[in-house]
Amino acid sequence: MFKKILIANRGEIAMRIICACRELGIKTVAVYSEADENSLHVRFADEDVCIGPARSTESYLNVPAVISAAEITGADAIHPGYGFLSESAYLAEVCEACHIRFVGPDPGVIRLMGDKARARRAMKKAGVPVLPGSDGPIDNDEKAAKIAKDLGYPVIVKAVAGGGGRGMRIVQSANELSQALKTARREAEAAFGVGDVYLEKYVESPRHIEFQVIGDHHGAVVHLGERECSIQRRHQKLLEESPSVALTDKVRRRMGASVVDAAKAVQYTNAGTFEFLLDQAGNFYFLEANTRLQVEHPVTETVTGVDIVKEQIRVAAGERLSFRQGDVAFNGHAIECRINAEDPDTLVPSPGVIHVFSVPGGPGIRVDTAAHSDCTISPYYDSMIAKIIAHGRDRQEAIARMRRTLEMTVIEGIRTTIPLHLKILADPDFVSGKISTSFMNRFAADRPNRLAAAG
Amino acid sequence: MFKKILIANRGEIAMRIICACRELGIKTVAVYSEADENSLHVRFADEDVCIGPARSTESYLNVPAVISAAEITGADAIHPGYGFLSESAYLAEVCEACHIRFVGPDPGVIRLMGDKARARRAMKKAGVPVLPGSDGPIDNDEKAAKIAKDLGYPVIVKAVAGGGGRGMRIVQSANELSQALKTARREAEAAFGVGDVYLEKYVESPRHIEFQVIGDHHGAVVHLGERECSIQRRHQKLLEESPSVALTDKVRRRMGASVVDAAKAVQYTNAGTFEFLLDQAGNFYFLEANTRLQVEHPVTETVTGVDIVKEQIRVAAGERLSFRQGDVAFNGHAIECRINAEDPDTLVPSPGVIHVFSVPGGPGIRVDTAAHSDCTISPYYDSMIAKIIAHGRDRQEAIARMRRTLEMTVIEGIRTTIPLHLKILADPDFVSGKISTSFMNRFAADRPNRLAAAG
Amino acid sequence: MMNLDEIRSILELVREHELSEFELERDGLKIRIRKDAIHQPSLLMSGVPAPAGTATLPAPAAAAPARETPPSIAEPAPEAGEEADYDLAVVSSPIVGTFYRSAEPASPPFVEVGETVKKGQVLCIIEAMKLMNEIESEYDGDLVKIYVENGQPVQYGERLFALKIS
Amino acid sequence: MMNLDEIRSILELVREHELSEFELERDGLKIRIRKDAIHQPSLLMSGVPAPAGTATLPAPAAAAPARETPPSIAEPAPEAGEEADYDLAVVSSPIVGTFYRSAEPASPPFVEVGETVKKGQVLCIIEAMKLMNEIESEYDGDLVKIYVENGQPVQYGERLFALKIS
Repeated sequence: MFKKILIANRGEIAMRIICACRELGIKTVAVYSEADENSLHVRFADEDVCIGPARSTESYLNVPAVISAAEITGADAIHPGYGFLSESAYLAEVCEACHIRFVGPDPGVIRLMGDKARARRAMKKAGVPVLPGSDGPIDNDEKAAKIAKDLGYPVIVKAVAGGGGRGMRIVQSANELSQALKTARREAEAAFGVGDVYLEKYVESPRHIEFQVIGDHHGAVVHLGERECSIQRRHQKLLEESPSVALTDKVRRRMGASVVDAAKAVQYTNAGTFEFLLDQAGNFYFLEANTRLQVEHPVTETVTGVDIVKEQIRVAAGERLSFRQGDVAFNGHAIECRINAEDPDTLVPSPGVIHVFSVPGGPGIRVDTAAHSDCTISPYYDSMIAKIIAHGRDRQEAIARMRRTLEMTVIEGIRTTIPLHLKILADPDFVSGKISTSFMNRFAADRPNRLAAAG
Repeated sequence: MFKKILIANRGEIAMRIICACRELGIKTVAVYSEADENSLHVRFADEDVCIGPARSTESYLNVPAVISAAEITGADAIHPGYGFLSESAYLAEVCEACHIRFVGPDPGVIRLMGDKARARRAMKKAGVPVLPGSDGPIDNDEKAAKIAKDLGYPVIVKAVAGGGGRGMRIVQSANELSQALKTARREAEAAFGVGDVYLEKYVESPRHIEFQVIGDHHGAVVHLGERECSIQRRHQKLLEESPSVALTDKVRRRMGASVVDAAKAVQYTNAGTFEFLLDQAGNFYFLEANTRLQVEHPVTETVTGVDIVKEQIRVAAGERLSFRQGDVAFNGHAIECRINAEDPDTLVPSPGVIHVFSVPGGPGIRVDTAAHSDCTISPYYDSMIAKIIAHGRDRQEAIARMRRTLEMTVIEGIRTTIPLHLKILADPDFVSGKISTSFMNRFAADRPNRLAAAG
Repeated sequence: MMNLDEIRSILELVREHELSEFELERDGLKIRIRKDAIHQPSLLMSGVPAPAGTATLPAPAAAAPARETPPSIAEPAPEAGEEADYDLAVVSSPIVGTFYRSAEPASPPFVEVGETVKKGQVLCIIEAMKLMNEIESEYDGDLVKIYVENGQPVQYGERLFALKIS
Repeated sequence: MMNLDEIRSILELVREHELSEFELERDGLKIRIRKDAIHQPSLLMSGVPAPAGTATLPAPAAAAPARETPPSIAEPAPEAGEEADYDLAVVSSPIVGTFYRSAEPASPPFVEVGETVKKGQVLCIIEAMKLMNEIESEYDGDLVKIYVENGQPVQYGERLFALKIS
C-alpha cells in the first residue's frame, strides 16, 4: 500500500480523498494555489505545497508543479480527483515515467476514452449499443448531409474532443446542417483546440443514465449499478440519484453486464463511468466514458456501501478488488444535490465570504464540503461549494429528507442554488419520476424574459 | 396521522424530531425556555412558545406549561424526546385527559418500568433472566444480610427509583453492607425523593447490552437488534455501537425474541429499550427498561435503516408498524460518540460561546446537533452538544471513519470530549472489542493525581 | 491622494453611522474598513423566523421586549415616537395560556385603558389546563395600554398591560 | 512611500476605532491590517497546522510573508528588531522544486551573503521534474540573506534571498 498520496485537487473532493487516505492510514500531501492558502484541504493534509498563483493553468493544471510537489514530498501516488488533471493522459504518463502511481486508468485507456469517436468504435466493437452516427469525424458537408439523411432528422453535431455542451448543435432539418457544422467546428476549435466534429442521431428528451465500474489490475471489473443524472442545466448536472426509477432489476443486470464486458475489452482499471442515453422506448445508447471519479460518486457509495475512493486507492496499489459482483447489494435510494454558489434565478456565480454555514444532519444525510462559516468562496474555481446526499428506504423518503435538509440549511453571505433544488424537489413530475434531460427547461420557460430583464 | 406535534424538548433531539415531522408532513411546535430563545429548534419549528425561564423545573419540566402550549397552538400530539418529561407517567396521563396523544408507551407501562423492583418482577415472570437479588425494596439490615449472603458477595445496593449512578453502592463484604445501605438510602432520598433500595448480585466488568424494541397498538412488537454501551464514565454513556462484537447471530435472535416476548407480556407500545448486563461467562441479566427514545438511537437507525422517530410517531397515531421482524436486516457497523461540552481531562462542564463549529462529513458520517458557529452552549442543561455517528462495512471501517472525523472536527470557544474519544478509539482493547463497563477506569487510573492536581 | 486626516474623518463617519464595513475605490486608491464591533447580525442568531415556517404566535423577539425580567412587572424601553417622561411598568404573563379580559364571556372587562388600578387588583385571567389564573397588578397606576386581544393565546413572558405608575 | 510613522498612526487609528480590518491601496503601496480583537483567532482561518498533522514543509503563512506579490521581487515587511532604513528586495521561488546553491555538488555556490550581485546574475538552481531551472536576480544589490538551505525543497512563492538594493 502507498505511504503518501499527493492530492492534485482542491475543495470538497480534496477533503473527500483526505478522508479516504486517513481511513487507510496513508499520509497526504495537499497542493494549493495562493488563493487557497486557508482552505480546509491544506489544513487537514499532513503536508502541503503551494504550487502556483490563483489561476488554475498555473497551479492546479500545472503538471510540472504537481509532479515536483510529489517529488519534494516523496509522495508515491497522485490522486487527481475530478476536473483539473483527472483525465490528463499526459499527467498519467509523466507519473509513470517518474515512478509515481497515478490513481486512475492507464494513460492508453484515458486517451482512448478521451477521443469520443474512438471510444464509440471501441464500445460498438465490444457489443455496447451506441447511437447511430458517423463513425468518426466528418470533414465534408456532402458526406454529412448523406449520413444525416440516413440517420433521420433530428441529428446532433458533436465535438470529438467535446464536453460540457460546447461544440454541440442540434439540427432539425437538412437546410440547417451546413451552418450547424460550421458553428460547432468553430466552438470546438475555441474550446478544445481541435475542431473535429461528428454526427449522431438526436434523441429527444432522453434520460441520462450512467454506470459506475471499478476494475483492478488482476482482470476483475465490477459495476456498482447506475446513477440517473437527467436533471441538468446547460449540460451541467444538478441533482443525481441511484437507482433510476426507469430501470428494472433485469435491465440493470443486463446493462451492467454489458458495461463490465466493454470495460474488460478495453482493459479498464480503476474507477470509471459509462454514460448512456435512455430513449423513451427504453433503448440504451452509449454516450461517453469518464475515466475518473465523478462528482456524483456518493450516491453510489450510499446505496452500495462501497467506498469508491478507498477502492480506487487499493486497486491503484495493485490490490485485488475487495468484493465481487455478487457481493454488491443495493440498499434504499440516494439523491445528491450539488449546492453551487450561484444566484438561483440568474445563474450568475456568487463568490464571496460565507458568514454562516450550517447544514443540519440527522438520519440519512451525508454532507461533502470544504466550506464552513467564515470561509471565502473564490471566484477562480468551480462554484460547487457542497454536496448533500440524502439516503432513504425508498425514493420518497430520500426526497423528503433532502427537502427538509435544504429547508433547514443556512448559508449566508453568498447566493446558492438551494432555492432551485427546492423547486425541483417539489415538482410533481420529479416526485413521480417522470424526468428527462429536458426537465430543467420548464424552470427556464417560467421566466421567458429572465435574461432580458436581468440584462 | 397527526397534523401538529409539540416537541417538549430542546437541543439536538428537538431538531431530530423536527426532521422526522417534516419528512412526515406534520407541523411542529417548539417550546423553549428564555435561555433558548435563539436555538435552532425554535427557528425551524413551524410555531414556538416560550414556556418559562431558564431553570428546567419551571420550563421544560413544567407539565402545565407544556400542556397549555399544546392547547393554545392546537397540537394533537406531544413528543417528549429523551430526558426531561420523557418518562413522566404524569405527563402521559394528563395528555390522555386532554385528548393529546403522548408519543410513548401508555402511562401504566411507564409507571411499571419506572419502578425497578416491579419491572424486575414483571420481566422475571415473562421469562427474561434477571440478576439474582431481593425481589423488592429492602427495609431491614438483617434481611439484607441474609439475602446478600445467599447471593454471594460482591452485591450491589440500588435505588428503586434510581438512575445515573445515584443511590448505588457496591458491597464487597458483609461488614460493609449496613453502611452502604444507609448511604444509598440517603442518596436515593436526596435524588429521587424516595429512599427505597434493593439488592442485586454484582457482576464484575460486565458489558452493557441493550435491545431496541418498538410496538404498535395492534399487538405487533419488533426488535431492532442490540446496542453495546459499555463505554461509560460515572454511569454516563460516552460511546455506543451496534452490533456488539460479543453477540453471535444466534444469541442476538434468542435475546431479541425473549425481549419481544417480554414487551408483549407488558403490552408495550411505541419505542423502548431493554438494558442488560452480559457477564464474562456469556450470561444475560435484565437491568431496566427505558420507556422512551434513547440518545443512542441513531446507531440502530444506521444499521437497520429504520427511522425510529418516524416509526414512533406513526404507531402513536395508531398506524401499524411499517415492517415485520423478518424485514429487519443489519447492515454494517455503526458507532456513536457523544460530544459533550466538558473538559476532557477534568470532566468539568465547559459552557460558553462556540465561535467555530465545523464537523466534516463524507462517507458514512451522520451528525445530529443543534450547535453551529456562534451559538451559545447554556450552562442550564445537558452538556451534550453533538452526536457523531460513523457507519462502516465493518467495525474497523466505522472506527477509522469516526477517528478521522473527530480529528478533523473543529469546535472552538469551549472544551469538548473529543480528545477523550480519540483516546478511546486508539486503545488496543477497544479496537479489538475487549470492552466492559470498567473500560473507562484505565483513563482515570492513568492520572491518579488528576483531581488533586486540578484542585 | 488620501492623507491621515482624511482617513481619520472616514473612521469618524464609520463610527457615527455604526458601519461594519466600508469600502472606497477610485483611481489609484482603495480603502477598506471592517469592524466586528459586536457580532455581525446573523440569521442564525437573530431569531428571524425561518423562511419555511409560519409562526402563528407573535415572534418572541418582536412581541416581548420586556422578556428580560419577567414574570411580572418590567420597565419597557420607550418606543420610537412615544414620550417616555413618566415611569411605565409592563405586566407580563407569568404562564402560558389563553388571555381573557373578563371573568365570563358576558361580564364586563376587569379593566379598560384609562382606568386607575390598585395594587392587587385583578387585571385579567390566563386559562391554562382548564384552570383560570387571575393576574393581579403589582402596582398602583393608570392603565395606558392592553397589548393582547381577548381570547388570544399568550406565551410565558409575553407583555399584557402597560401602566403609568402613580 | 509610506514611512514607519505613518504606519504607526494608522495602527493607532485601527486600535482607537476597534477595527477588525483595514486595507489601503494606492499606486505602489498596499497596506492591510487585520485584528481579531473580539473573535478569538480562529483555527479555521489562521492556517495554523492541524493538531493531528505534522507539516514537514514550513507553514506558508510563517515562511512566506512576501507571498502577496510573487513570483519574484517584493518588498518585505520590516521584521521585528531589524533595521529597515534601506530598500530590501526578496527573491521568491517562481516554481516548486529543490533548491541548489551551486551548479553541481562539487562546485562553489553561485552567491554568498555579502556579495554584490548584478541584475541577470544566476543566484541558484531549482530542480523540478529533473530540469535545472536557473533563477536570476532582477536587481542590482548586495545579498543580505539566504533563507533556504542547499538541497531543501521549496514551494511556489517561498522566499529564497534578500537583497539590499543599490
